[in-house]
This record gives sequence, structure tokens and C-alpha cells, in this order.
Amino acid sequence: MSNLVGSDLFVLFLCGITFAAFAPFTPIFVTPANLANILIGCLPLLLLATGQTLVLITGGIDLSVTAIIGLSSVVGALVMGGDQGWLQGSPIAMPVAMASMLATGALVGLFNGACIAWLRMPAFMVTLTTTMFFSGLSVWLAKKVVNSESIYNLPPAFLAFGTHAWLALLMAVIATLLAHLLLARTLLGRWLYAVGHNPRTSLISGVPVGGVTVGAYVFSGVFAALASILLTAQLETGSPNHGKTLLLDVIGAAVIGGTSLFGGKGKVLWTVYGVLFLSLLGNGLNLLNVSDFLITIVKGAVILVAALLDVWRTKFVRGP
Amino acid sequence: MNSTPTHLERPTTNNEPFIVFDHIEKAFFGVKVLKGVSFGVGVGRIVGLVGENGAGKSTLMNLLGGNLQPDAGELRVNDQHYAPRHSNDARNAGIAFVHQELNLFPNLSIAENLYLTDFPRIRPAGTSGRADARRSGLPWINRRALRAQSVELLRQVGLDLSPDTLVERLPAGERQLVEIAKALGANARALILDEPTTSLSSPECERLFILATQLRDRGIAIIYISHALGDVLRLCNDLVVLRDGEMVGGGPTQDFTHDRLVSLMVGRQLNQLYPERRSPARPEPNETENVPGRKPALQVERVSQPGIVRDISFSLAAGEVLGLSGLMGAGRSELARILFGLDPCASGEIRLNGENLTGAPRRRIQRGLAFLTEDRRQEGLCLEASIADNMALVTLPSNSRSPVRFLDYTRINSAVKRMREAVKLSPKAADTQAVRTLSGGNQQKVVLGKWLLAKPKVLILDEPTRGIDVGAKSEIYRLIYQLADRGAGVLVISSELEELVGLCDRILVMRHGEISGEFRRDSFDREKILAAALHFLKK
Amino acid sequence: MNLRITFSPTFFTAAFAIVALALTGCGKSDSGAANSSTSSSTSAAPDQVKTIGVAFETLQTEFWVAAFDKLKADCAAKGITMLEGVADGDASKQFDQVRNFINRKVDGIIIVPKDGKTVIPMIKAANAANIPVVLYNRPADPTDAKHTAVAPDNFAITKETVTYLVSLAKKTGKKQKAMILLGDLGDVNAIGRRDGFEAAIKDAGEAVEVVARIPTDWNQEKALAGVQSAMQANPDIGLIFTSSDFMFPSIKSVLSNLGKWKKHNEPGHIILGGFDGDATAYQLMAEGYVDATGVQDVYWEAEQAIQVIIAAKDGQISPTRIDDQGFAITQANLKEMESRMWGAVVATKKK
Amino acid sequence: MSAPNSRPLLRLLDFAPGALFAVVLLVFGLMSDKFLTTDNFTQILVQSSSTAVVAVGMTFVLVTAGVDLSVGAIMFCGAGLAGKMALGGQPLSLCLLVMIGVGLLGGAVNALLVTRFKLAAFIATLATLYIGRGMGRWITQTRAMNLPDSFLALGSAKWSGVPLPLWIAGGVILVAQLVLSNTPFGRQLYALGNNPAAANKAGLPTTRLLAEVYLICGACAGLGGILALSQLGSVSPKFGEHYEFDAITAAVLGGTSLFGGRGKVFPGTVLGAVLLKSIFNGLVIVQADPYLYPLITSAIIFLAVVLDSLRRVAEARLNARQIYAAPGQI
Repeated sequence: MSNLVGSDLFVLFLCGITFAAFAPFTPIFVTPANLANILIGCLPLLLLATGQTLVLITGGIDLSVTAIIGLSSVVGALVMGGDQGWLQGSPIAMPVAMASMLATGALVGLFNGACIAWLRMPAFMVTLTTTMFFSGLSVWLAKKVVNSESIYNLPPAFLAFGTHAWLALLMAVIATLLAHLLLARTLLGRWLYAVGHNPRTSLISGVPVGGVTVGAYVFSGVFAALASILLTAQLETGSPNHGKTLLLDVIGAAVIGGTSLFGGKGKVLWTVYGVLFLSLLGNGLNLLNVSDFLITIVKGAVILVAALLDVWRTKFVRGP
Repeated sequence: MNSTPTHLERPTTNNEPFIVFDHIEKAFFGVKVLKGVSFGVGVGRIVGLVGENGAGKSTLMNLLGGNLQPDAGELRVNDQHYAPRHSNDARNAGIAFVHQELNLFPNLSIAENLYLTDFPRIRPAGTSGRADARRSGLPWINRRALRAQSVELLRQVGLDLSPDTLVERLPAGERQLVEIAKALGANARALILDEPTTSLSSPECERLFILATQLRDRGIAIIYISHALGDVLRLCNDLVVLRDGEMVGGGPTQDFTHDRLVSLMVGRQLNQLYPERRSPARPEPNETENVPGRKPALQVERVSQPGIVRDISFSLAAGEVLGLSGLMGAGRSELARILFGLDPCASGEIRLNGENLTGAPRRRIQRGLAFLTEDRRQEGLCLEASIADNMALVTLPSNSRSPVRFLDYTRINSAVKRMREAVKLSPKAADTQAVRTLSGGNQQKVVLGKWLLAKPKVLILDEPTRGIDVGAKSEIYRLIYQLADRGAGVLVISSELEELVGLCDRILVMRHGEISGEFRRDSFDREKILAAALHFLKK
Repeated sequence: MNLRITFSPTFFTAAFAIVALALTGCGKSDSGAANSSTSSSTSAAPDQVKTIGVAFETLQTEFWVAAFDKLKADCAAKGITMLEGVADGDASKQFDQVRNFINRKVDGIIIVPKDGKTVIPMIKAANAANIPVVLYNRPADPTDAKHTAVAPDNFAITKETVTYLVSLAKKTGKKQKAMILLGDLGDVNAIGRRDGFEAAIKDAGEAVEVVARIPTDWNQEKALAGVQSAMQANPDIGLIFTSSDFMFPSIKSVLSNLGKWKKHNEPGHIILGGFDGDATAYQLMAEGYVDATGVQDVYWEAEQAIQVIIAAKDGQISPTRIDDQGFAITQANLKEMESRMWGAVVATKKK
Repeated sequence: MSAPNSRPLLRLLDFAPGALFAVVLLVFGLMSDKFLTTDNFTQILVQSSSTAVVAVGMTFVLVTAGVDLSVGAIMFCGAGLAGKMALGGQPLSLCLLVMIGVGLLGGAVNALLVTRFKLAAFIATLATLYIGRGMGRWITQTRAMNLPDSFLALGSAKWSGVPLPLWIAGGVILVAQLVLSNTPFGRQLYALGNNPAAANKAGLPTTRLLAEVYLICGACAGLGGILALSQLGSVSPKFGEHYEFDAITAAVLGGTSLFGGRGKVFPGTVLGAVLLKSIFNGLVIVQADPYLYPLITSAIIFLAVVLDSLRRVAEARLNARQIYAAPGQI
């Protein structure tokens, strides 16, 4: 048992249990259509949590992901929007828009990272304030430029990410896979862990600590932008409000997966399982017509249990 | 072997023991770490406790401190049976510890550190007397009493500082004294000094020794744990030698010599702590230029940093082991940090094999510079990471394939494997084990191995053997020579003059951020070297 | 262990990808199947509406709760099972809930959207599955997607209400300073009400000057702080309009602190108006503190919504827009109109 | 670089929060003559009282290098329960007691998770935040509740010319500051926050200290909830949202370190709390564009955080040991 608890697959195993637990009560739960729903539904969370995982591994935290979603959603829509978009109708609108969305994410990440790595500001406060600022900025942008809080009528080429589920899925899976390879197989990956373990030792051992830290936040920003692309396409609207309520789930999913908030410990794969678990749970309860506040409570309890299990894991499996 | 508690009651000790270890046994997971250790610590005696790491010293002290309980045998304090369950029990029994790594809180004032656990409190009128000012009374700090009592304690350890000074403003030596003052404050009758001198400069050590003898004469029983055998022989009245949990020697200090202690500790005649150099000592640096093929590995020219170091110039030849001596705070470590690019350098040039060294540590490492810092735990290791990860850290870039920088794990693992054997890392430890779980010696070997993997052209070692047992020490010396014989230049910083004299081809002495002397192996003279380090004291 | 670490990630991620792709495939084909099955079931039992999915953007205020309860009650009365979803202001969460409804082949979906745009893809999704959609209280932006919106004319009702307030202001004979508590600037209703307010003020010409526009994001504490500060800046404010009745308590708290919480027939009374017509507003009007509020007929809207779905079952197409005429209830017409004010009903129920 | 020229700089930066505060007041004061009036100031103080009290509790937690994200949720639960009781005709005093009780309960849960189960404070309180908000919505059935006027009376009551909320907040602040600076408990907290392992070795009752800190924070949350209710007079399902962030921000603005061992309730945290409210109040008074509120506010907060980090850098440089410049010290 403790072997299983210690293994990578533990959370996946939990997913299985949840699945088995719900199946008998709600037949719809196991229908392919519903499972497909869960998959599509969890993609933005997956991307966000993956980006967050890298930041957590460096011992930081990025609260600004939701703000990034809103901002890059608005930016993208402003570029390609059919009504007042700068490039409306032009064939290059869609690629340019997506590029600018990713750029937005990268820039915000760069700003966060720079403040944290080079100005030595606490990540929590930096990303807290940038959240406030950039979500405010996105509302302001939409208001000033198109005088409305959200932008509709986006080019169909872009909406494909929403209408063709497999496209969104492909994008998310590829991105996640890349993140996994980066973390598990490349130099930067090892450096991220090292910085999370001990920045001073890392610096003295020739790790470009500042650069690595900034990299993590840029990465998180870009992944938030990817999530923004999915949400914007699914809802066919560029809006500052997208994903506003996701933050807690993002951190929750990473933690449930087993990533440590103290840095140095975590895997993309764990996070994938964490996301799956949260989504299965949410969807199942929803189908059982469980009232909304009960779902919130259960989520909290799950995070608690996951954290407890993690303590248990480190105690009994890694040994004292 | 006279291992009964009576052996110290011979005429040499005229006082009855205050602390008595009576056939103490302790085992972890069936492995015996203490095998019936028995001795006593007399009132007004300093007992030196020596032994390699893992000999059982710390276990013994943990028993005394109440962090562990013995499996068999009895502890007696003041002829009372004594079975502590918590560090507070030890405090109440009048036993105080001064640990290797200090336990002061830099963000608090000296006074607050001294009385953290039992602040003098405002007490309602009526009750009186200093004793019940503590613990009893309102939960309200009596600032006046606190200040007065603190001043008194500081006076006893010979510090005249305002008790409101924040500890973060004190140099290591003064912090050490504050620790002792704290022990006195808990009016301790027995004092355990665990490696107290590791971070002290020589004058600070002197100050500490004088204080220790004063306390002894005031009737305080002292246990003094240290690897610096010279100090032990000078300071202690009685010695106890542990090896593998057994007491292999004990008695009044005059029965022991340095060599006997060492052989007792390691159990074999370790007649040469410093292995043989295959190649002879290096020639003078000024010759190095014109000796063909012996070009200088590291050249430092007029390096200055306001307030830190002034006008430092020297040259380290390939294959040379150069010692850097001087007092704590003379600027040795600071110089090393500047050379490695950790601290800014206002003016001057640093050349490695002729190329200028600039920029972040990363770029200097690429040029072949390596730096083993004095703070192993904070700057040398990722404690929670595995042995393999720690060892591989520096050489990761060279083991990754561009452009995506994929890592070649087979190469990394084999390299780590080779290095483990090269540094003779304890084979019990698995590659995936966290270095936190290793002994100090093995941890240091991991750090050294990490740097050796990078095949450095110049290696700077800052206090490489601090707090490490004799066996590991000579292991590290051997590795240093190996590296030098392969043609690398080695710069060794150490506070133990003995070590430098035994190890180096040449010794530079620093003082006040300047180089105050240079000695070649054939002209090593301890007095002269010390004089160069202390010179200003005579003025 | 080592083995697993090296192999499992790639392996599982790959597996994940394959399964996933397969599933989405099925998902699409299945939703196709869903259409046929629903259509067939319609032909089988034409006049039977068995389940309705109700997705609310929020339950943050009395108004939404009242609407929610009404829908629940009516469904129960008609023997319809009502599936619930509350999205906490998260459009994508709402989309998930709508997708769930579609999977469960409900006979109709009632949505309170976060905004007029993000709801359109949801409508399309429902259209694809031949499930009728009703937007409750918040209309969608212009779209060709088939749906019916049962919503009040925020602009008109607000304008009517504020015009009444302005007429009171004019009666005072002197130029009045006015303050408006804005809603969430991302909410179409909030915008509509703001515009209605501004329009009415514009018509008033010189009589009224707006000196404070407080953003509240539908948050009572922000409203409180805002009103306090504004009253500080302009102690002589004589007219306050709140974009939703549920912020009256904040206004009351400030005014009573300043000793300006007066009935409409007392001297020093500040002209107060709101929107929704909830129980609080009713009580305050009955007590004589509030002068007018724009009432949207929450019950009527609920009945309409369910009616539309039943009609759709019978194959009738309802118009895209059903207006809740609503009306401004004022101290002048309180007596005869209060029977149509849902807040009054709730209030009397409470007693 | 060296001591002499960074001294004044450090002094300056030490006053950063205060200076920033002064600047904000000055700017708004220049833009509107309505801003710098005693009335308006009492106003601001009353508005910030609840945030301040919650932030005081938060300061205790932050000093021990912990964090409590659940304060807002705790406030909501307490308010919901109290509201239901009040509408059920229970006496005001009982309702208030219940709110503080709920606060203590929530604090106890956090304390248990952090001390007994050794969970990271961030995670533990994140979970209790979820659970708390869920329970609150369950208690209130997500309905807005309008409380009896007795609550509002509490808020508008004056004692010798000063509003009751100010008396309460002032009392809490005074006591908290004295506890932190002048009791063994307080000083031990700083030690614990600076180095838990050493604190444990030194024989401090670390577990008990931690537990008590979270209890205090919970109680403060309850009290803060009361102050908020006494001005709102109603409980909406959004009640207490983002209080955790406001409280942390206030504390950090006041110079409290998120890494433990540093922080003052007065003036620090209080100053931070008041600064936050003054910005909002000022923006309203000068009739700024509603869309700019978050931008301006966050910009000011950001500035404060930057200044604080600069201060830390300067301090580090100052404490860097001199080797020959100061011959007294070797």
C-alpha cells in the first residue's frame, strides 16, 4: 500500500476510484459524450496547472495566471475581432492574434519574473499586485478601445479551437508533453529543480538562477495564454472575465498531484493526474445534482486529504 | 582500559563528579552506537571528549540533553538519577549546551536572546526576590530587570555591549560568547561546548579559552567537544576518547599526546595525516614565468574592493597547493568570493591561464575555476536533493546536447558512479538518497566530487575540513594532492595553521584585507606566520 | 521505480492522448446521435417535458434567489425535474454545465448568462442537439442562434424610474446633486441601467447634476465605502440611484450615520431610487424611505421561460425576445401596483 | 556600497510606507479640498477598521512565517450564522459572541492542521478557505440577508465623539502591539518565525505558540466581521471575499515580512490598512474614472513592495562586514 502511495501513479489510482464510485449512481457519467466533456472542460485547467507546476518547483507561486487569461483574451480579440479589430477580416489576423496573445502572456510572465528574480520581491506579493493591475487593465482596454466589456465575432479560423474539440485537445496535449519533456529531460528542467532546492548553492554551482526563475514565470505566462486561447475560442468571445474563478483550482490541482509549495518537488505528470481528478470529481458531483456549495466544500476537503497524504507519503515512503 | 566511573576519582581529581555516565548503551535499529560508555565529569573540571564523526559523541550528548533515552545504563547528575525527556529537563538540571551551529535569533536583541525562555516579568507588589521574578508574575516583560541582568551576564563573559544590540550586528566570535552568557543565565552548573571554535578567529578562541578556565575555576563542570586536538590538549583537564561507541581511552590530559590521541581515535597508527606528494614542492612564483611548461594557472593583480580587500596580487602556479592563512575576518573568504565572482570587484585583474576572468560564477566555471565554500549546508549542497543530483549539478551543461539541451543521463550516471568511488563516498549511501542524511564528512566528499567532475584548472577550497573527522580529512588531503599532481592549481583557505603547514607548498597570510606575508615550504615557521597574521596586535 | 520514472510519463501521456482523441471522436458522433434520439422521443411523447436544465450565472442576490425558487416551484408543479447549475460568474464553468444538460438530453435549458456574448456558443451547442434555450433576464447579443430571451427592458424601466425621481427633484425647486451606484461594468443589465439613468438625467437638463458614479462590482462593501466617500465629498447630494435594490442597506447605513435617513415626507429627505423591486425595496417603500424602484416581474419571467420550452416541445417557435414590460413603482402608485411587485409577495411570505 | 553613504538611504527607505502614505494623502489633498478634512478622515478610519483588525491577526501569523488565507471565509461563516440568529430573534450580544466563536473555531481548525498534521500553512488555509466559503453559502443558502438595525446602531454609535468601531479597532491594535513587543509570548513569536528549528531546540513551546497564533488570527477575523457587519447592516454571499488578500497586503505595506520574524502592528500594519482605504476614498472624492481604480491602487501597492525590497537590499549592504574600513572590528 505505502508502495502505491509513494508511486507516481497514486493520484491516477485515486481517479480510478472516483470513477468507479460515481459510475453506478449516474449512468450518464460514463457515457463517452460525458467523458469527452470532462476532457474538453479540463483542458484550460490542465494548461494553467502545468505552467504553475514549473513555478512551484522553483519555490515560487504565480497568482497572476487568471489575469493573464483575461488580458491576452482581450488583446487577441482586439487584434482579430470582426467588428473593431485592428486586423479585422485580414487573412493574417488569426495567426497574428494568437502570436500577440502568447506574447502578452510571455511579457506579463517576464515582468513577474524580473521583479522576483532581480528586484528580490516576494513572488506572492508581486503576482498578487500584477493580478489586480492586469485584470484591471484588460477591462480598461476593452472599454476604451471598443467601449464594451467583451468582444464578439471572432474569425472562424480561430473559433476552430472551440468547435473542433480534437484540435484543442491536440494543442493542450502537445503543450503538456513539451512541458513534461522540458522538466524531465532537459538542462533547464534540472536547473528549475536545483533553484527550488537551494538558490545559493545553485548560483555557486553555475546555475543562472535569475534567468531560470524568470524562465519559469514566462513559461507560466505563455501557458496561461494558451489556456486563454482555448477559453476565448470555446466561448467565442474575448473577455476580461474568462477563467476568473480558476486560480484556487489551479493551485489545488498541482498540490493534489503532489507538487510541493516549498520547491524542488513536482512533476508535470502528477499535475495531469491532479487535474483529471479534480475534473472527474467536479463533473460527477454536478451530475449527481449536488448543490454548488457542497461541491466547493468537497473540493476543499480533497485538497486537505491530498496534502495530508503527501505528508504521510514523505514520512513513510521516503523514510524519516 | 579504565572505563569505570571511578577512574576519574583518582587523586588528579579532588572533586566528586557532577555528571556521571554509567555503562550507557544505545542502539538504533539494532545497530549499537554506544557500547557501555562510563565516565564522570568532575565539578570544576574540563573534560575533553574526542572521537571521529560517528564515534558516538553526539549520541551521548543527545542522551544528556534529553533528545534521546538510553537503552541501558544510568545517567546521574549531582548523585541524583537523571532521565531527561526534553531539553527543558536538562536546563532544569543545570546543564547547558552551546552547539556548533549557533542557536541565536539574529532578529532579536542580545537581552531577548539571553532570556528568551524565561523573561524576567513584572510581578504584582508583595512577592519579591529575583528568583520568582522569572516564570511567576504577570506575562509582562520587566524591561529594566531584563537589561540589568543582561548587562551582568555580558560582563561575566567579558562583552561590553548594549544588551539592546540586535544579534545580527555581532561577529561570529561575540555571538559565541553570547551563547555562553545564555548558558550562564540559565545558571548552569555544567556546560557542554560542542565544536565551539569552528567559526572563531584565534584571538576569539583565546578569549573563549580564558573564559572556559574562569568558569571551571568557579566550579562549573565543562564537557569540551572538538576536532582541534591542539586546543583540547591545551585546555582540558581530563580526556575521554570514543571510537565506534566504545570508550577507548580516558584519564588526565598529561597521559596523552597528539599522536596517541589520533591513533586512539582512528584505531590504527595514522602516522601520516598528510599523504606523500608525488611531485616536489613548487618553485617560487616569480620563477614560474620563466620555467617552461610551468605557467601560472591563476594570476591575481591589484584586486581591490573598498572596505573588503586592498591591492591583492599573487599568482598560483599549475600543480601548486597554495595556502591562504590569516585570522577570521582578515578577508580570506571575501577574497575567494571576489575571485569567483560572487562579490563585486572594484578594480584589478584576475586571469586564469592568461584569460581574463569576468562575469557571473557560471562563466568562470566554464573557464575552469571551482570554489568549495565554507558553508557546506547553505552554499555547497541541495540538502533535500539526491547524492547524484548534487554531484551532477555543475557538469549538467557539458552533459547536455544542444540545441534543446537534452540531458544524457547514462553519461551523467556513469560519471557520478566513477566519482563516488574516486572520493570514497560511504558505499552504504544510495545514489537516490538525500544528502541531508549523510554525515558531515560524506557531505563534504559530495561537494568536492561535484567540483572534481568539472575537472577544474584552479580549485579554491574554503575551510575544506571544518568539523570533519580525521579519516575524512586525510581522504580530502589525498584528493587535493591528486588534483594538483594532475596539474591544477589549488588554493586552500584554513584557520588551522597546522593544516596549511602540513598541506601546502606555499602559504600567503592575509591581514586587514591585505597580503601581509608569504612563506615557502622550506621556510615555514609557525611563529612568523602567526606574527604576520597578528602583526597589528603588537602595535 | 527508476524504470517507471523513465517510461511512465511518455507512456501515459501518449495513452492519455489516444484515449482522449478517441473519446472526443465518440463525443461528437454521440451528440449527433443525441439529436435523433431527442427528436424521436419528441415524436413519441410530443407534449411531455420531463426535465429542464437551469444554469444560473450567480445566486448572489435576493433577485436571483427569488427567480431560482420560482422556477423550482413551477417545475415541481408541472412535474418537471429541474437540473441545477450555478456558475459563480464563470462563463466556461457555465458552458460545462450546459454541456452536461445536453448530455443528459434535457427537454429545455434556461440560462442566466454571465454576459450577452459568451452565451452564444452555448446556445449553438444546444441548437445542435435540438434543445430549446431560454435566456432568463439577460438577453444575448444579436445572433442567428435560435433562442428566446425573456428579459426586462433595463433601459426603459430605469429611465422611467429615474424620470420620476427627477420630477421629485424638480419639485424641491433647487438644483439637486445626484449619485449613481453602478453595477458590475461587465454586466449588460448594469450597463443598460446606467444608460437609462444617464438618459433620464440628460432629459432633466439643468435640474440635476451627477457628481458621483460609484463602481460597486455588485459588492456591498464597495458600495458602502463608495457612498460614504461620495457623501463626504458632496454632503449636499440630494438624489441617489442604485443599479440594484440589494445595495439599499449600504445606503441606509451611511445616511443614518449622517442623520439623513429620512422618510419621503420628512424634511432633509434624500430622493432614493433603485432597480429590481425586491423585498428590501418594498419594505423601505412601505416605510416611506425609498421613493421609487424599477420593478421587473421576476415571476412572470419565470412562467414565460418554462412556457416557451413547453411550447417548443409542441413544435411552436417562440420569438427571440419576450420583453418583461416591468414598471416603475413609486410612492405615488405603490398601493395599486404592489400586488405586481414580486418583492412585496416575498416580503409578505416572510411575515 | 559602504556604510556612510547608504545610512541615509536606509533611513529614508525605513520610512517608505509612511512616506508613500504621506504622498498619497498630499496628492488627493491637492486634488480635492474635501479629502483632507477631519470628517473624511474619521470616515476613512472607520472604513478601514475591519480590514485593520483582520490584518492585525494576519500580522501575528505572518510573524511566525505562516499565512492564513481563510480569514475571509471565516468572516463569512460567522456573519452568516450570526445573521440567521439575529433574524431568528436572538439578542445582538449572542450573535456577536457567535461570530467570535466561529472565528476561534476556524482558527482552531487551522491550528490543528498546521501544528498536529504538519501541513504547510498555505495549503491548510487554502483548503479551509474553500470549505469555509462553501459552508457559509450553505448556511446563508446564498441568500442576501438584511440584518436588524441593532447592527447598524453598533456601527454608528459614538462614545465621547469617537465612533465605536474606532474604539474597538484601536483597542485591538493597542493590545496586539503591546503583546508583540512586551510579552514573552510576543518576543518568542519573532524567534519562532526567524528559525523554527532553533526555537524548538531552545525549548520554546513552538507547537503551542503556532496554535495560539492561528487562534488569534481567527478571533480577529471574527471581530473584523463584526465591524464590517456593523457598517454594512447586511450579509451578501460575497461578504468577506478578498479579505485575506487585503489583510496580507496591509501587513506587507506596513513592512511585515512574508518570510517571518519581522513586522509591527503599529504603525506598520495599521498604516497599510488605512492606506488601502484612503486610496479608494480619495479616488471616489476626486471622481476618478471607475475603470482606473484597480490600476491606480495596484500601482501604489506595487510601489510600496518595491521600496520594501530596496530597503532589504540596502540593509543587507549595510550589515555587510567591513574588513579594514572599521579597524575596531576584526
